[in-house]
Amino acid sequence: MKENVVIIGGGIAGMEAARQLLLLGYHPIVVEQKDRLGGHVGQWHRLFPDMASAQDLIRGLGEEISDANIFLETKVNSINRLRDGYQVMLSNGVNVACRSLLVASGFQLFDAARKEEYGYGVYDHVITNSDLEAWFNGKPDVRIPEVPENVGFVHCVGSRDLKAGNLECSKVCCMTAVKQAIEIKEKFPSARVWCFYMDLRLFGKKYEDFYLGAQQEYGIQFVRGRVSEVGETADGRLQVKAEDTLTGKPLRVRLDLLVLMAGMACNPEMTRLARMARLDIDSDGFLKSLDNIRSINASNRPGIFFAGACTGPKTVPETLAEARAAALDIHRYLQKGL
Amino acid sequence: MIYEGKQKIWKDYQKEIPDDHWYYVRSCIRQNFFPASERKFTDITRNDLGKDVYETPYHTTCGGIAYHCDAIPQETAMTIVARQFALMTESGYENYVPSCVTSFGNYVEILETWREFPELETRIREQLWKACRREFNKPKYLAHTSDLIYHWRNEIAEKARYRLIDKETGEPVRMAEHIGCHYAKMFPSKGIGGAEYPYVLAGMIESWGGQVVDYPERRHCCGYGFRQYHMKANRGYCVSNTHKKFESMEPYGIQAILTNCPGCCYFMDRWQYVISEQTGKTYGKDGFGIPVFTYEELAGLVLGYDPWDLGLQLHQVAVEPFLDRIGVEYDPKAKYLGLNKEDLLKPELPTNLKCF
Amino acid sequence: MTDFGFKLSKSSAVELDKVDTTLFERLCEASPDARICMNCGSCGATCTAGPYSGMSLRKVLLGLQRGQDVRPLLSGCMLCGKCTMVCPRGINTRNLILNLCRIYD
Amino acid sequence: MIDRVASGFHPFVIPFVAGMVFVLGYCFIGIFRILLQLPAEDRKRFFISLVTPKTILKNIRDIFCDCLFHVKLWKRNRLLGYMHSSIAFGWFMLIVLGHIEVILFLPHRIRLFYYPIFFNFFVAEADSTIQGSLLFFLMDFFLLIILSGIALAMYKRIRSRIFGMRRTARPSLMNRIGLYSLWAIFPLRLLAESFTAHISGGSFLTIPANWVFRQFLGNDLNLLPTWWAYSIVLDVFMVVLPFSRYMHIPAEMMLIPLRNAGIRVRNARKGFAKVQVLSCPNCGVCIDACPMSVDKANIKDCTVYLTRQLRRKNERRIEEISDKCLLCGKCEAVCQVGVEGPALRIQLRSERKYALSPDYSCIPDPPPAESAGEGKVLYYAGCMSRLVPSVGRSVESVFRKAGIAYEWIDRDGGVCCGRPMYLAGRLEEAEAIVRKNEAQILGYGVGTLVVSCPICYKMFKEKYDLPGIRIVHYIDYMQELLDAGRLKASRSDLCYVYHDPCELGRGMGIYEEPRRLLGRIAAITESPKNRNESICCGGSLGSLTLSFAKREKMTRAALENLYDGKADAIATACPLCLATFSRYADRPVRDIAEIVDAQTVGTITKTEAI
Repeated sequence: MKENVVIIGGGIAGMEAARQLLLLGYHPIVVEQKDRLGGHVGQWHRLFPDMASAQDLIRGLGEEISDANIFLETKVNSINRLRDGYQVMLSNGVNVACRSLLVASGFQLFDAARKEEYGYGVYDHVITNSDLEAWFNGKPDVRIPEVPENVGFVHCVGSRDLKAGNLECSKVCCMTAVKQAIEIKEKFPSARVWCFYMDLRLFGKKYEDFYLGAQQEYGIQFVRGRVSEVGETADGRLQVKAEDTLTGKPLRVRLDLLVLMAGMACNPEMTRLARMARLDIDSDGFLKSLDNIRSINASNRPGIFFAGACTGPKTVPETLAEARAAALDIHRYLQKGL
Repeated sequence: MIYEGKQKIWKDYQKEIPDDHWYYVRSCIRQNFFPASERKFTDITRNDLGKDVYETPYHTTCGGIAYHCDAIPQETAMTIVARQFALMTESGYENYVPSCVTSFGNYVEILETWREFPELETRIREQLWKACRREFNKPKYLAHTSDLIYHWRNEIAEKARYRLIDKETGEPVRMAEHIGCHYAKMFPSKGIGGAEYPYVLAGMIESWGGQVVDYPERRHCCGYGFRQYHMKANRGYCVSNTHKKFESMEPYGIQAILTNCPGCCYFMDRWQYVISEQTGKTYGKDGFGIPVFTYEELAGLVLGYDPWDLGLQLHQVAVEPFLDRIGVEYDPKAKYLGLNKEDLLKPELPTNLKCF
Repeated sequence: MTDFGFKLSKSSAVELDKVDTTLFERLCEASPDARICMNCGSCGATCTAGPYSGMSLRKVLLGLQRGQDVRPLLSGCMLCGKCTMVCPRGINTRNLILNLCRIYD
Repeated sequence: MIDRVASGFHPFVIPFVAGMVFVLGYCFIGIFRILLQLPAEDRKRFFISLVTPKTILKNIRDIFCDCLFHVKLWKRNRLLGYMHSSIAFGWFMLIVLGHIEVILFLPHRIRLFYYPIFFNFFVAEADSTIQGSLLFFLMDFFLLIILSGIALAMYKRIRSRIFGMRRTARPSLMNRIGLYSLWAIFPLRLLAESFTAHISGGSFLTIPANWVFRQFLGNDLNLLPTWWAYSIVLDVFMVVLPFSRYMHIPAEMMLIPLRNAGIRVRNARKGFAKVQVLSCPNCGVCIDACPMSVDKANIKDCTVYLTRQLRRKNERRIEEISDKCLLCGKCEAVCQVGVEGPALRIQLRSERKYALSPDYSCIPDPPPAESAGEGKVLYYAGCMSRLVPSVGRSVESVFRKAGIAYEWIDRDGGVCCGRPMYLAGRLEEAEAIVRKNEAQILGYGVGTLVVSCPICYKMFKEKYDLPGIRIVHYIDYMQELLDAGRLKASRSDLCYVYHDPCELGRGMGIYEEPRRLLGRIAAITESPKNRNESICCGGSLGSLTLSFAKREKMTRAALENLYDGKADAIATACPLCLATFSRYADRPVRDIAEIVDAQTVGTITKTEAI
């Protein structure tokens, strides 16, 4: 009989970990709140830097974990400590005893409506990065004009912002903005695109190429200054104000579409789990790893491990790598126990 | 504009407002600009709505204007405020309502500061005691007079003689609202509707039949700016801000502006004259300006008060086109008659801004 | 006109979508490099003419995109090529300046 | 020898005569126009030079060496030299010998200028004389020489490598016609003379050929068509000549006296420049020499194509070619006729109209000269030196060790020397910078100006008016310090390969001094391409349009030339070469100033110092 490992969260972290645990000879039980696997990436269109299809990634992972036990639309009701493991009660009535648990509960997209000055949900043509990906995936969106003339991207929405309750950088938004700006230019070659940034944090492999390409081939303009407020003009367009910090002048621009790069916020479900399993929460609100260098996958509780964005903003490849590392950690933990 | 989106935000920013028993404090500058507004507030609340609104002649300025002009330190303002609270306490009230937005902001700021730094409150209490042997309780509820009118807007609407509807077309009157900066920009949670999409004035306009029109520079300062205006050299900067607002408003065909701050009402009214002198441009129809009202004046108008009793002749921008639009009855000849029906003589006319 | 002793001042705001960038676009046709500046400021920091005319190619390029008159900055340029040497994006700055001097009107 | 044709005329000479009249007329009009185009001052100088015995001798020598013997080509590659000089000199000799024949045997026909060319047709052998057979022998001999040259030329079309040329210029249509007619002239002459040899006589080539032909062609019917063909081909060649590269033959004869008269390029389209352009033989030697040609895409931007496009008046290409060039001067150094590629390009650049001109009034003038600077040395590092601070620091350190009182004029920024502006063709603007800088330098009141950048050095030497100031590159100055014993040098255990910077070597002719200085303190090895054939580092300010990425290829190619097994490090004497090479070099790159600084100590005590 194969040993159970409960994986909380069926996003890419949970899926990759399940795949690895299957290969290592365990019986992973994936618990997912939603009615589908894949999490945020599952709703994304293309992934930088290779512009690979997010759907293909999820489909591929999904096929490889068909032997795992997957509970969709299921929540964890309680986690109780046993003598050498945990008793996990699920909302579908299933009760699992396991010696090891993986928390892969991910993040929550920052609710852009909370940045009231940007008017998400108030103005007709303000959308988020996530809305844009959904549109790229074919979901109709009345907020996106047929042929937008002027398009703006606002970086750091809900990130690096005390007022939004998140001082940290969400890491992926700069690159996402550059990627999406390029994609917008591909869809609407005549559009003028401005990215409003505070710092361009393009740290990863090939990211700088994207930035250069965005300037060189697509003529996307980068304006250093955070958008201060958005208003709607008489003809239903948006008036966006910012300071061009490089010239020290206030800027005003009329746009047909404004895309807010909503950052990664803590998942409230994760906070609930932390309370149930008595896991430590870090100062940024995310789960606290045992340490942030060697043991990013380890929690303060024996047998409970972390993978992915539940400990902080991560890119897709980082999340996948962490999931693999966590699977190995679990394997080692369980081996040692035997 | 997605109206439901705004409603969602408005729902997030509501505050508890007791229905009765308010200790009322007047604005120091407002009585010079639009003296009837405060008087009519007491009339409307006491007579029309039957509320207990108490005031005492012993109260002073709250110190906010001097504080915002960098003329006094905050501690001085705090001590002044402490005395105001002492007067309220002595009068047996615990709901405090100032008529000035800057006062309101000043009170909120001071109460929040005391909450964060209780030792400061203790020191102010000592200073007040040393200065005038008074003691005070902090108000249980703090509201701005516009909050109260907002609170009672539907009762006013029920008693209203006129509605904000164009008599000719039957269309709602297109109105812009302008909120004083000190109302909620410092403490968004203290204003009805928050800081980005305040509802306090929009609620009145909607309730009385008008249509609220949003425009891009809605949030922008009226062009007073306290110490900016008080330095004559900086007044060009002040009026430029007002100019920016009116330029932004222009395409929307706005028929009137409702304000809740003494300075805003005054400057948005008077600067229209200065702008018209300097640029030759007016923003209303046929060479008129856009009339700017206080919420008391607008409440008074819909309730059927005589426009000249509401002091509307003290506005630079002529209000008659607006009165005609919603069908308010008035005697054009009585515009410049004093209380004793004595002729006050007509004021000198501007070059470009049409006044009648 | 009544003299109030003060005047409306012109807004310093840049209307990003309305500002006339024809010159910049024409420059980009001649020197596509103009688009890839990342505003690091190396050129201005090393500029021989910088202390005299305030020249900084970064300011010139940004100024053109914001509809500013950059001629006073350019006037001191001696074409020495130090900016070419330091530009991390490898922009051919001298050619760009020459092209700009040709098309400026 | 006796006249065979009583009238002294035959219709087949008409094509030749027509061609000759055309080409001579064309050339005379051309000379007249060019002389008119020359500035009055230059024209005067030219005429004076034509009557100055020294220049006359020089002109004759140069024309023989360059036009007939192709001495420069011999030096470059013997086979190439032989190929060119065999045709040029051989043909020259055929013409000369033809005239001698006419003078000797038919002096009354000397006025018919086609006679020397078609001599064999018009004569019949009476009784052979020693004179005649010798001349016939010489005629056949030189014809053979030419034919060998033609054979080589044909082979060169297939394999240019054995002539030391990797790439040659692609011939245009006119050049092809010219080329093929040139190739055809001499075999046809051989045929014509061979068919006529039994009448006119001949020598070791023509008589055996005549015998062979007569074995199977028993009559003289072939005689006339070959002479006709010979004349027609000559006509074709001469008619095509003004429109092909063969214009270089007459043009070079004009170029040599003009150059010897000391005339310089002042306008890229007219006068002297026009003669240079016409003098370009399209040999394509400049293609291999050009550092840009490491990239195939740039081959069409070499000087040979500039002259071609200038003749075609293709303005778009002229602008492209003139802007791209690094102005390293190597094409000029290897050019056998001396086409000044860089000077032509600078002039072409100067034709550009700019809507915006700089205004250097923002640079403040210095306070009036003070006498405090007397005896002091002024050091001008230059813009580029300030980007490689080691150069300035080393020069300064050497000054200190030698006890030299100095001022560093541009330590914290200064005025550019103006050469980059000059190279961009903005001559007036460069002039304005020069005047500004002169004022700055004179403000110090010094007697010596030491420069560390060859770019500045060339500019100071050629364009500055600094009365009473000696302008010296640190190479010379440091040598003097060592000679005077103010510095004591020790030898480095490193072996250096010295890279000749363009502006110092080809630009100023300074090749030996750096080697002498460096040789005193270190071992030197030479790279295959050195001195005036040194390869530009690719960083040159001369190019206006070459992108950074394209320059990289050139830099790497130049470094390849310097990678010598023996060399531990590369030495140079130009801050721009230093910065450019340092980017990609696999071994250390040092400025000679740095090496001198590292290898020397001061010999005098502080009190002795001035």
